[in-house]
Amino acid sequence: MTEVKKKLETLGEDVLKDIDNQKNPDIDIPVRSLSNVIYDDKLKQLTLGDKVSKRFLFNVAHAKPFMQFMLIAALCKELQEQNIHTSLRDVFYALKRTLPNSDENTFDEQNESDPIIVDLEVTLDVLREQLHLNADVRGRVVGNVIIKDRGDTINWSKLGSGGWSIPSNVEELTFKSVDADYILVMEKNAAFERLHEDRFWQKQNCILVTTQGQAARGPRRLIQRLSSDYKLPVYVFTDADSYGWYIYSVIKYGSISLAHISERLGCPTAKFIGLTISDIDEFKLQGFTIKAKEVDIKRAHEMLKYDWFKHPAWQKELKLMIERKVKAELEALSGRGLRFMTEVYLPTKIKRKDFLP
Amino acid sequence: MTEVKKKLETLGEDVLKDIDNQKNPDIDIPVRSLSNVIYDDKLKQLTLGDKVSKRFLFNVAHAKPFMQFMLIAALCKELQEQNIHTSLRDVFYALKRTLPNSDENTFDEQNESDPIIVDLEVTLDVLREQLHLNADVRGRVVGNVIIKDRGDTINWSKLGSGGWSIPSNVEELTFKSVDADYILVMEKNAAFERLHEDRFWQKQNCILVTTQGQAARGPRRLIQRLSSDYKLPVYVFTDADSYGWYIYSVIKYGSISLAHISERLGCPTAKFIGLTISDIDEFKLQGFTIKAKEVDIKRAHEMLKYDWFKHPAWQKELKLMIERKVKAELEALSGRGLRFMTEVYLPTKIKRKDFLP
Amino acid sequence: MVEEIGKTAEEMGKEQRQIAVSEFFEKNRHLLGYDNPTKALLTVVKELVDNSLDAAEEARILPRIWVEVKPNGPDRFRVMIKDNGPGLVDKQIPLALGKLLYGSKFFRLRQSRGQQGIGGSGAILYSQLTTGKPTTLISSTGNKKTSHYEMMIDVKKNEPEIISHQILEDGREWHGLKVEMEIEGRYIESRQGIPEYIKQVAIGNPFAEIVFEGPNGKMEFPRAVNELPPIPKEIMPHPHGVELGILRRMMKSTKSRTIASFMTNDFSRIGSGTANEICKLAGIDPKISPGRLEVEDTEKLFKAMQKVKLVRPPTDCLSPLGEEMMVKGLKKELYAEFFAAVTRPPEVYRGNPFQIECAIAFGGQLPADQPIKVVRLSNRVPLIYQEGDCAITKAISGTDWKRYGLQQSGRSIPVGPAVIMVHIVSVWVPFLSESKQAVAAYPDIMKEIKLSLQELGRNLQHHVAGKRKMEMQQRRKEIFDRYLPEVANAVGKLTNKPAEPILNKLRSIIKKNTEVIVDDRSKEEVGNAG
Amino acid sequence: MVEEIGKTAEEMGKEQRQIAVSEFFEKNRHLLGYDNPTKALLTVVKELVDNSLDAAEEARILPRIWVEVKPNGPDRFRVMIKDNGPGLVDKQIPLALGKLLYGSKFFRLRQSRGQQGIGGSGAILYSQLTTGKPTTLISSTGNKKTSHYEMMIDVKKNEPEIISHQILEDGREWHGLKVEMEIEGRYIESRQGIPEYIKQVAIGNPFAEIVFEGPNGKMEFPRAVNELPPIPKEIMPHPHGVELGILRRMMKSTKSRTIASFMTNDFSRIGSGTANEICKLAGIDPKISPGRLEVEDTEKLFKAMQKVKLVRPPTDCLSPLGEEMMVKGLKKELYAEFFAAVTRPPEVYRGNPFQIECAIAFGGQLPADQPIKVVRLSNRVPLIYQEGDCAITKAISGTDWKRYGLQQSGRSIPVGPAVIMVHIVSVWVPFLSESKQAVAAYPDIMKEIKLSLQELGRNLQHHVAGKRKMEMQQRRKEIFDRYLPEVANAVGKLTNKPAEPILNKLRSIIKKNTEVIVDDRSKEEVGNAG
Repeated sequence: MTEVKKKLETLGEDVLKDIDNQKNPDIDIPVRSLSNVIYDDKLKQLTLGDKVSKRFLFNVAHAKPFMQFMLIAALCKELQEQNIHTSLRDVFYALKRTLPNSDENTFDEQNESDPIIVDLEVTLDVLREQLHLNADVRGRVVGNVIIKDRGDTINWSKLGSGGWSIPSNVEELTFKSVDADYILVMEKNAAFERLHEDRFWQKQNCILVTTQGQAARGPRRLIQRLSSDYKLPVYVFTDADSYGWYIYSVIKYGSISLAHISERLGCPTAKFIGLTISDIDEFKLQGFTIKAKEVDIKRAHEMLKYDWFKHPAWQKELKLMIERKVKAELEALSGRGLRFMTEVYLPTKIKRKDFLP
Repeated sequence: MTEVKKKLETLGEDVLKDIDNQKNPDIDIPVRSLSNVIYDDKLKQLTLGDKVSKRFLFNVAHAKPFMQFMLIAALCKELQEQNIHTSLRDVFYALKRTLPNSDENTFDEQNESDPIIVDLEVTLDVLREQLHLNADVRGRVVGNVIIKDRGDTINWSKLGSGGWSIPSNVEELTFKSVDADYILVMEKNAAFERLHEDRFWQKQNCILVTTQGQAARGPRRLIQRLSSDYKLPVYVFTDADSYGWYIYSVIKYGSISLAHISERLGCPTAKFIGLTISDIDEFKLQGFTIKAKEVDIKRAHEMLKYDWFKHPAWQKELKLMIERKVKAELEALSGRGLRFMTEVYLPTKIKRKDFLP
Repeated sequence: MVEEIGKTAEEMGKEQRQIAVSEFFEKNRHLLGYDNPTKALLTVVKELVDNSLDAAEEARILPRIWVEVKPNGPDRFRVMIKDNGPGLVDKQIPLALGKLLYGSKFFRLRQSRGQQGIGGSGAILYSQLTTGKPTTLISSTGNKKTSHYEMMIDVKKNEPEIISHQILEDGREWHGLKVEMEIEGRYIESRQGIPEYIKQVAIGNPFAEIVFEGPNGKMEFPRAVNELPPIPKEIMPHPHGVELGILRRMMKSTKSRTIASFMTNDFSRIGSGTANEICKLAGIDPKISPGRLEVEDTEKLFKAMQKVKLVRPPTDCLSPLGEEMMVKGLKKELYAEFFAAVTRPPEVYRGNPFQIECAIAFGGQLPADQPIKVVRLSNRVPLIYQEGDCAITKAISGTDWKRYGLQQSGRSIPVGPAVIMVHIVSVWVPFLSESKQAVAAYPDIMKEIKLSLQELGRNLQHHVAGKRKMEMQQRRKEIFDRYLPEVANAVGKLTNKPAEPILNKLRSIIKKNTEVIVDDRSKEEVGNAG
Repeated sequence: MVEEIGKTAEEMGKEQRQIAVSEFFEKNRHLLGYDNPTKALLTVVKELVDNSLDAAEEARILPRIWVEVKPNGPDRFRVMIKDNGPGLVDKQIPLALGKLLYGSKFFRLRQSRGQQGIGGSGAILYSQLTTGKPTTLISSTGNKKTSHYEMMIDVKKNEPEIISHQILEDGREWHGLKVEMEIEGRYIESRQGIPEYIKQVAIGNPFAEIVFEGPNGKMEFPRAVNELPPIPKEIMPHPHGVELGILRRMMKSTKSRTIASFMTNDFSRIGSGTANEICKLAGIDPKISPGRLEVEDTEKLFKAMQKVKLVRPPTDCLSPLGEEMMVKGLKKELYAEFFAAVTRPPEVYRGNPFQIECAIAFGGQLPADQPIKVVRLSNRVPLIYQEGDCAITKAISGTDWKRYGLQQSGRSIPVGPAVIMVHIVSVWVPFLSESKQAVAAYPDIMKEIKLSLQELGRNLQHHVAGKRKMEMQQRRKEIFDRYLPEVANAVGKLTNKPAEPILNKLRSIIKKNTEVIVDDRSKEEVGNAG
């Protein structure tokens, strides 16, 4: 019996014990909000505190999430038994149905089942992947790397224009050969395609990763494994705005919502290559910026308070953004020429070692 | 000079001639709305009629799209000259800026530049790919196929769990070996992952393609090339609702909005494998359906009138949907068991040749 | 232009003359409710039904009223109202109905429906104006003789004009009055139509039996109560309700010899002690003759009368329906699940006693998604028009019904399955116009209506809350019923045990422990692990 | 209980008696506008100012009116109105002001402010009711003698009660009337206050000079026009405006010997040809005596009179302000950028001629973010209360102002920097109540008001559109200025030519050809290729 299956059975037995004793069954779920997230400055990691919330079956406000929690737990046990991997979306659909004699569904939207899956993860202290649940696939990679996955040998430098889609579960892949000086991680697919077409990875001897937005678990774990196994520096390249910078911080320290697995996903050695608000002046991007929205400014104000953004360099950038009410996207560099990013911006930054911590 | 570059220059010269003659410059743009789309029952294709709309520079309502059109044309000429390929999003960002002495942008959103790019395509009668513009990348494929792309040899059966990301431009790839009895195209990534994990393509000796929603050009062209070069039947597998069925019709006949390139993208031999409303009863999915929304019903009413949905079998399905106000997603099959789709539904349908035209 | 030379004062003076009140109202018929054919038809029915009810009540007869409205050509109707009241003495018939501002009720401080002596004669005026035809009046006082009149009104003189008259010694037992006239009108079945009006009369007068035969058939409204409300008594004016001008006039025409006796005789609630107190306060000799008082002294006396503390006016001049009768009235005409009524104690406005009562019918077959229906009654007479201007409507809109369980957006009529009836009872209901369709929103009256509605609202809220609590408990039970099989199944799968026994155990937790399921709806509790 | 034995018909009959009209109105004073102290103060001023303006106009004197309202104790005011009118002949003074329903205007078909002979006497009635004091009346006809009266009204009899009377041979040149009384009232400065009322009087009567001295100081409203509107003429009733009942009465009291001459003499717009046509249509001998006609024949005659085509009633009985005078009235009191006025041709409602005119002041210093101000005038008298019920307000709300350039949500008063004045002129303005504050919304009248407002709206829209067109042209130019460098650049890149000369050529297209840039905003044109 797998460890995960054992944990799921124990969960069931605890509830059953309450039922047998005719008590109101409850589950202790660790709290995942900011109030229970601790930034460990030594480890450079966000970790979860020890606050828990109790969820009761016989409480009108708790009853439905309690039921949903048990449904997901039971499905996960099935996945273990049948050795099926499936997606979050599949879980939602596999469990979604209308309850008898009502017009109420077990789940109405996927955004109802997703957080309960995280509840289950943190409650059992297991990785989602161990539950056989794949996150949505997002992220691509290219570079002089050969890997083995599910018995296939895959050369990341020989996959045509598309690159390799990073799967959600990279635990089982192995690296055959890695020939690179650093890893360049970028938020945007468009930048990735530009650099790929310009063969930046060949010229610079690096690995290019795009997270396509907020980094999913697969790419994060992949970056962490590559950088720690092969001691490769990681440079993160995002828009100059609070959201882009937060993407960087998640890659480096972990996220508030997944603080319970920061140690497996975080990459504390990562550095920030750009864009910064200071870059706007430095690289003459003034004509290609965008007005920051209310939400951007609000987010920046929140981030000013996060322990892991207390470094003066970051405080300066955040304040600059708030003050100038401006942001810049990676594509702003195209305003200076379609190859400005490839030929000027990135080489300059790397040469100068002009990174933010 | 490439043919495309020539066409772009001619466009510029025509406008310049008007300016030199102090006339109000105009461009003739073929109309792409339903009123100018013709269904050719013999060819099984949607094609564009000969209606054009005139766009003037000196007309308050036209001035901005006229300017935007010229900006995009000029950028496309640059792409030709520098031999750069770029994405629609890149075009948007490369051209987005605030006009001097105003708070107006050249383009506010990508959905402003995208239709103008199509305007340019139809006006010049060139493919987007010829303009060096890649559509957003969407769609994955797996199967016993070996191809060559940009000098790389890629084996679709050996790409681990992710499969091969279909690039937007598949014109230049060549097939080295194709070993399959048919192509199964599905709307949803979740179904693709299920079938892939269950090695459906190995067991059934077929090629699996997911379009991940409405089919992008790359997958459509890839399916068309595979099916016509290797005489492979194409079975399309979508949700049982008006949107799913429309995805099928686009793969088969082409779309209203891209009617001008149906002959290069359409796959007239494609057949529809499911889901149908009739399947709900046949495969006991009653418990896993969803109430159809107002928009679904409205869309179905529109489709009833389309020439290419006039076949009695389709009229029946559309009417059933309207009447029962119900729809079913692919994942509804998971309600009968996580492997019901792999082990029961698809094999049954294929064995019975239970397809819709 | 000759006309451009202005008239002199002398020329103007010669043109002046007296106008008869009947002429005035003929020209200003909208003041009496004859604005348009639809409203005119209703007004005729209303005035005559009011008169019939008043007469029967005063004679202590349980009223039975026949109303007929039959079309007679385009926009022409024959209207007939017949009652079982005391009837009219033969010689009184022309005066009572053929002369405007003639009646008995104007001078009395007592609650009644009509007050001004205009209702019946106004209808006849309207009939002759629009059809040129006389009105037929048939009456008997039960003396086995029946008077038959055909009558019009001489408008220039405000006098009855008798077209024909005969007394039949027919031996009939019937007593009562029958009025039949032809008028121009228009018949509608809507909210402001006659059927709705009569239905409201039936609700507000549950001791009356009414038969209505209209263009579209017959409707019968049976009696729900077999006794009349007590007859209201006449009272003397209360000092706090008298105005300075009226006081002066009373002092001139009184038969009392001294100020003190004037006050005790001609007012209610003044005893001799109080009379002396008032005189002392005003610095006036109580023995002086009222006719001799100077203007300044009258004003002092007036002020003293206002200042002195007095018992409130007697309220037996008022006869509210009472809570029981209101509920019976609503019950017999409406299918609802909950009824409540509130009768407030009498209050005083400008020295005139008045009383507010209200009742509600809620739920059942009443439509839930529309503004509630408001039945406005004034001395048992339904008010149909000018709803928006009426103090009753304003008080209902101005009450916060959300707290009592009805929907309401801003200050508007609430929405919900309810009919609210508000009844204002007074010796003198202040209307906005002579057509008597809207109660003036004086603060004292508004306050009382609002208080009564709030009390009614609390009753309603009690009912709704009880219902809601039961619904909530039911809903909770349903929720758990719905979720438990899922939980049992899941726990069974996790523990490799059959689901059925688990489900049974879960259900027994509910059964044993109902308070569990009505548990608080709190958020998940947060504590520290371990 | 003795009371529970009902009264008999005989007992009831004995209680009846006649009510004086003054008693009726004393009790129903809200019908005259004396609902509350605030409104009462305004009503007193309004009635007396109306009388003064009417008298001066009839005497063809440019009116000059002094109004004083001074506090005199809590809730007490002394009101004085003095005019330069013709004055009243000494012996007419008590009757004209001390008797209700006494006057000259009631019987005439001609436009005037007061009509019922109630205004002045009503004010006196209210004064004595609330203060017990007589009213002082001073008048001279310019004959160097001045009459002084102190007077009250005997309410039971509806007769003047003269307290003191003297004629001073003082040799004064003044002619006019001065009324001074004390009343209970409350003074406000808001929209329904006296200053606003007098301002509206000044707007609606730009030929009058008014000086107002209120509790908070003096305001002067100068004259803007130095001539009076033409004096309206009296007319005979128009056949289409007569009701059956009235026709019968006219036939009884006429001096004409034959039906034919009755019709030509006693009606306007009937010649002998038409008279014969009517008789033929009715099947009645035109030579018969009017008094002899049967009820049925009268009805036939009446119907024939309605059926026959007639010239509309003469309209010189109406005297609208006219477009020029309305604009002058608005201009002198409001700072706006645009003024327009519309006077509709006279129309007929129930045979009564009436005429609608309206005017607008727009823009300038008027507040843009509030509902527009509505000035309602009836025969030049501003209407202040009951705004919501008035046909004028309803017509304004019911007009679609969005198309004319004002904001409006649904059917409500539009929002924008505008004052709209609507004036209804008629021999008989139908009011909703005797307090004459709201015009009844009869379809014929509503239609005319709406037509006038639509015409006014088109004028406004023309103005607003012109303004907007200029703004639009400016905006268009800016748009092209903004886009042209981009287009020039792009065309330059496509054709490998420098951008500068292309830009210059593009700019010269605009300069040469401005109509290009005000081109239609049409969608792209669709045609067939080739």
